Amino acid sequence: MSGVFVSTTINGDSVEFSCAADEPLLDVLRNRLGMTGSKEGCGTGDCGACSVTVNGRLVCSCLVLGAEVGGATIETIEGMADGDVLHPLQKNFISHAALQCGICTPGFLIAAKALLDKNPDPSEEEIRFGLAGNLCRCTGYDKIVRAVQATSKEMRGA
Amino acid sequence: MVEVHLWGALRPLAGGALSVNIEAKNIRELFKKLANEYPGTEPHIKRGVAVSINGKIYRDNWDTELPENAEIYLLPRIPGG
Amino acid sequence: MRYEAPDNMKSAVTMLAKEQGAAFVLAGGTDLLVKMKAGMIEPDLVVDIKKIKGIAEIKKTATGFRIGAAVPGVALSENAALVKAWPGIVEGANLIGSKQIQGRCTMAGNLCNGSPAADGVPALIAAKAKVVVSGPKGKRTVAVEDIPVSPGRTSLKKGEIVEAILLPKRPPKSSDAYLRFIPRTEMDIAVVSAAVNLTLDAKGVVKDARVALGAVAPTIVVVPAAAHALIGSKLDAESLEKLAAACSAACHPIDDKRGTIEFRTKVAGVLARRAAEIAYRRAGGKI
Amino acid sequence: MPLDTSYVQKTLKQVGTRPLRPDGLDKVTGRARFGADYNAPGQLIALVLRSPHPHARIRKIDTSKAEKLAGVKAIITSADLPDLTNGDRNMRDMLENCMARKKVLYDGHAVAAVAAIDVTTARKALKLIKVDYEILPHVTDVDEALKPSAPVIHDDVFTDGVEPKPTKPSNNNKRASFGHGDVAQGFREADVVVEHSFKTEQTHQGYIEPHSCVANVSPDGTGELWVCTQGHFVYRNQCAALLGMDISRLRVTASEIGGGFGGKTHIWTEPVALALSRKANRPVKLTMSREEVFRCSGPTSSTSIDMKIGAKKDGTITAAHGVLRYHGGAFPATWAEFGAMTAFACYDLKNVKSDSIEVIVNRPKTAAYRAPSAPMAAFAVESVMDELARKIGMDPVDFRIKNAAKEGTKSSYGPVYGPIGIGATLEAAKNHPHMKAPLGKNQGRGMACGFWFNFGGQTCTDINVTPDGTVTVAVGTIDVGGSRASIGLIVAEELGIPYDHVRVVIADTSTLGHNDMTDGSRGTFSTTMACVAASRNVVKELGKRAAKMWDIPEDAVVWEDGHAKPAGSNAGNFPPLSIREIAAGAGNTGGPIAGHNEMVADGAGVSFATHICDIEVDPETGRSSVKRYTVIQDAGKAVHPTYVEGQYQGGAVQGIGWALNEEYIYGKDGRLQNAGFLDYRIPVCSDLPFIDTMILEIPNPNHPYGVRGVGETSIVPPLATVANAMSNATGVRMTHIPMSPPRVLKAIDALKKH
Repeated sequence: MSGVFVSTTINGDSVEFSCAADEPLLDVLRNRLGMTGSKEGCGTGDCGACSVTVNGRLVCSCLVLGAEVGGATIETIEGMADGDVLHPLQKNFISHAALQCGICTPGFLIAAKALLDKNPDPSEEEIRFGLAGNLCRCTGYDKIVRAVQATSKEMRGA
Repeated sequence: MVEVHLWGALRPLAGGALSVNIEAKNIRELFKKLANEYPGTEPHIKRGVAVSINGKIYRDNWDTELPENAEIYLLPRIPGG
Repeated sequence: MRYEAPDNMKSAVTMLAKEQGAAFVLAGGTDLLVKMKAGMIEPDLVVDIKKIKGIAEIKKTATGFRIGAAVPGVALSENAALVKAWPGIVEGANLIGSKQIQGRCTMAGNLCNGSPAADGVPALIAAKAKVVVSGPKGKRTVAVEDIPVSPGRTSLKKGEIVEAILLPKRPPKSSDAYLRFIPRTEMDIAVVSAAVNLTLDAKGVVKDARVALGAVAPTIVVVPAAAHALIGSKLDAESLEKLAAACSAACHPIDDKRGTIEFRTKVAGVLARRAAEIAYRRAGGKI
Repeated sequence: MPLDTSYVQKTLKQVGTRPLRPDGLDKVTGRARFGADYNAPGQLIALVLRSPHPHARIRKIDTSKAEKLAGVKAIITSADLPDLTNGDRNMRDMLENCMARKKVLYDGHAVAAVAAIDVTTARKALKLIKVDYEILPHVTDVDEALKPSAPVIHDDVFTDGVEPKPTKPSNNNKRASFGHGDVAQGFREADVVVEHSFKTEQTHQGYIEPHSCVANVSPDGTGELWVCTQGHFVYRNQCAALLGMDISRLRVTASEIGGGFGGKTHIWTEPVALALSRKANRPVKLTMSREEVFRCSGPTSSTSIDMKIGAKKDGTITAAHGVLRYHGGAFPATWAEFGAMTAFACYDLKNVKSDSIEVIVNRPKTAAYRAPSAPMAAFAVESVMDELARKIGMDPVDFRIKNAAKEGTKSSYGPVYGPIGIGATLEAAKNHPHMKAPLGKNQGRGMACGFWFNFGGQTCTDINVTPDGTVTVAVGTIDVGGSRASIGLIVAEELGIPYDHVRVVIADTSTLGHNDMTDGSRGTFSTTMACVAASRNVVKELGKRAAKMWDIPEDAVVWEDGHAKPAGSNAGNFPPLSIREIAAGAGNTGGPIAGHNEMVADGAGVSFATHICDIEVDPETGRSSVKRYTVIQDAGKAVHPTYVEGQYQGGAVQGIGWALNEEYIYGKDGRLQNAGFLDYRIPVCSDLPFIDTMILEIPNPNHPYGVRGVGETSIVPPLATVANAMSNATGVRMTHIPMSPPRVLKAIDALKKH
């Protein structure tokens, strides 16, 4: 096993780590960097619980190698709030009860933010398809969609 | 004296009876006497049963009282998800 | 396992060619990492091609489009000219996985994975797309349908890498469409799929057509009889029925966890008919 | 003094409002710690070797090569988990399920486990373990397993519940019957009889968080376990029993739980992790992969049900009879019994009989799944009900209203009902705008009813008033979906203090008495009941302290709006004392102020629901999509209505997934073919519309606030609701769940050919 040394930027901080060549970014975040906010629900890109952005692109961190992210800019759930000020999505997920058990919540928040960054005024259908890569088994998605709608409205000042 | 209705799986162990009459004031006495008269029922009861008393479903807490002439059903302990 | 990320194609090819053990190309990794996780493969070497110059670019050329092997799905839909010329190809590629997968997956990877159910490939085949392959003996250009040979296997030789996909230039009044059947609305592998590529004459009569079906055989199937059914028609009911029948007749699928022989055979015809109608309208035809 | 648990109507200030949940912030920032988020210093990583065969005798397990691999610290097989169960069949089955003994009984059954310094080493070690199997014939289908030619999975299982007891072992471990009246006579009185056979495929709870735990056993015999579970006390008791530990020496801390729905009511790998830790003398972390979750945790039963109901032309049901076959996976269980008990519970029937047949197959050990066994039975009953209504020419809602159970009805499982809500949900459905909305092309509408028992059980709780007058509540029931908010509301209401002055935490097993699991929809029902009692103990103590501060008799103090007040002018003229003031002086008045309660919470109150669904079907592909869905359910009292809605919506969507696309697919080789979220197709966001909810509040007479369990009933009607909608859209009765597109298309095409 050849280890790889990687310098990268996570949530605005310069971070360096060594990892195994075949180690997914998710494992690096969770096991080497102590950032357990990204969750492993499947490890095969089917549940979205490990969603992060790499260079602005929404990805499943279980399907990215740690070795690949040298020089990249990574955003995870741990960097979503601005200090003690929650992102409007985080605030609305709580107030709309868009979570029950909460295991899928970090992934949904990252995916929803990526959606709104690209499309500030999505239709219900666009929200539903935009979040189709994130599985939730508790809520039936109803309150998640409503929380994203409310956030979109709030952020547009509508 | 209360009439205790048995669920299907207990009936063969009580000689096929749908119900049995037992002199019992609370669940503890009920279990004791049932085990004495129909030893085959004891393992079922030990595994955990539910006792319906006048339509309200109880677990197997001994102290629960059985009012005279109450409608009593022994039911399997209900699981949940 | 070793991880290498060379900045030029020659080095990448050399690394792959020289490796004694199991060597794999990494572009988007959305199939490769899943197979690694499942223990289906145990690479000794993974060569990440994303650092190679120009490999993540879409270029409009004199002969059409050149799509680099590392262009992620999401970037295809962001290229307006490509979407206008080849909407079916883009919609096929955009159906691969979720938004998260779209941030990584590539058409070239989808092709080299060798699955007959690949969403990105039938429309490429219907388009008569080609790929540029780099290898130890230099570059060669191959038709897309000649890459997969059976489920999970390709015709690529040791050290060869698909470098880019080439799409031909469009005649006027041409368009394409891709439809797949999945039980859910997202996140499934195609149970059966159909791509239709059409060119119309000034009167709206189909003058050229090509139809490809996915997940109905060990490789993606081109159905000339289906194209014949459309050519010369304005997509009247009869020609569409013939198209559907030709498609169903060309199927030799399997029963598996995703669908039955009976289901795939019937639905292949239905999807081809619907895709033909979409492509026809996109090409400017009126039904 | 024991709590009077009777419902008392009163004006509520906080219960019924919708404050923010206390754990929300941690969960939106990634700080909340779930099962796999725990790590212990020096921990090893464990992996489990699992059988590729559905049924085989283990001739030999050779671990010698793996043991020599550098970095491997412990390997265990069943030899390291001796049978200490002393004739308790349930516990023995649990042990055998955790680690196969003489035989493997299903694809994925554990045969050995490794703890190593990292996952790579553990993976290598698994490959070095050689197991010599003698492959045996297998059976995975519930009907096939009952045939005389089927391979018998346990040679010590003889059918219970038949007299005389059979002398030959079989895969049918138990039979039972429920009902009353004379069914044969009832069918003779019927004008119309409808009879169908139904099948439902096996589904999984599909929680997003795989099972995970960290075990740490010390050489002195004490142990700690961090684990995601629905019941850490139960896990503690069972693990301690299987490992031969004193229960008090094992301390279990529950993590936040990433979904359970019944699947985390059972131990799977926890005893294995503890045994590895004991052997390696180091902490061991064991996390299931998603594939393992599907292959070897506890999905629900697949079923085969024969259903027959007869009615008079005026719509009166004269007789109903069901035969229900459910499997428990590779071990004896009683899931069919619960299907048989719930099947006809919605109706007032003169002649009714349901027979349960329990089946053993080569599949993983079945666990509870949200209202376990009820959805499949409801599917069969409600499908036949719809068919019967159609044949009689009655509106399906009116037909159900005519036959609905009510207070005083003798239920099909025996007891006579108290006040219940089935009639109210049906009336609400009848008058719901959804029922009158126009339908589009290829669309159909269906409705159906469902029932679930709910239960209470053992509960223990502590309330402590801190020196600044805010309050901590320690409960032992896992919060699966917002119960900490509901408990906080009840305690705030009882004490008359603000909701945000109450902090609810889930205590570990060493700091509180035994609590049953969060299952059976008991979390909020039973915990709030115990918290009401504990709060009243606190109030009593606060009154005592105020009396001391004022130097007046205890009974001259009343508690109102979070303050002690003199009971009347005779008691003295003192300004009210706040909880804060009393708490500040606690050191002078008798020490810390606390309230405690332990009880067996009984009388959870049965609950009913009626669902309505519109579905659109593509007649050329069999693909369907749910266009509109409405849930109407009795909650007794919705303590936090938002989270009650959440339970309704979540249960409905799990049911929709089950109805349409979710199923375990076993190959002829007995191996599970779709052990992942790619091909085990749970609904995604874009598959669904908003799920409308209507909360009815028919107070439960057995809870001080009228609360009933609400968590499970919502999954009971959807299979039937969607099937009825599908049948109305396509014109063909669907009898096989899930109604996947190939099945629907086949049914449509068969209808066309007729």
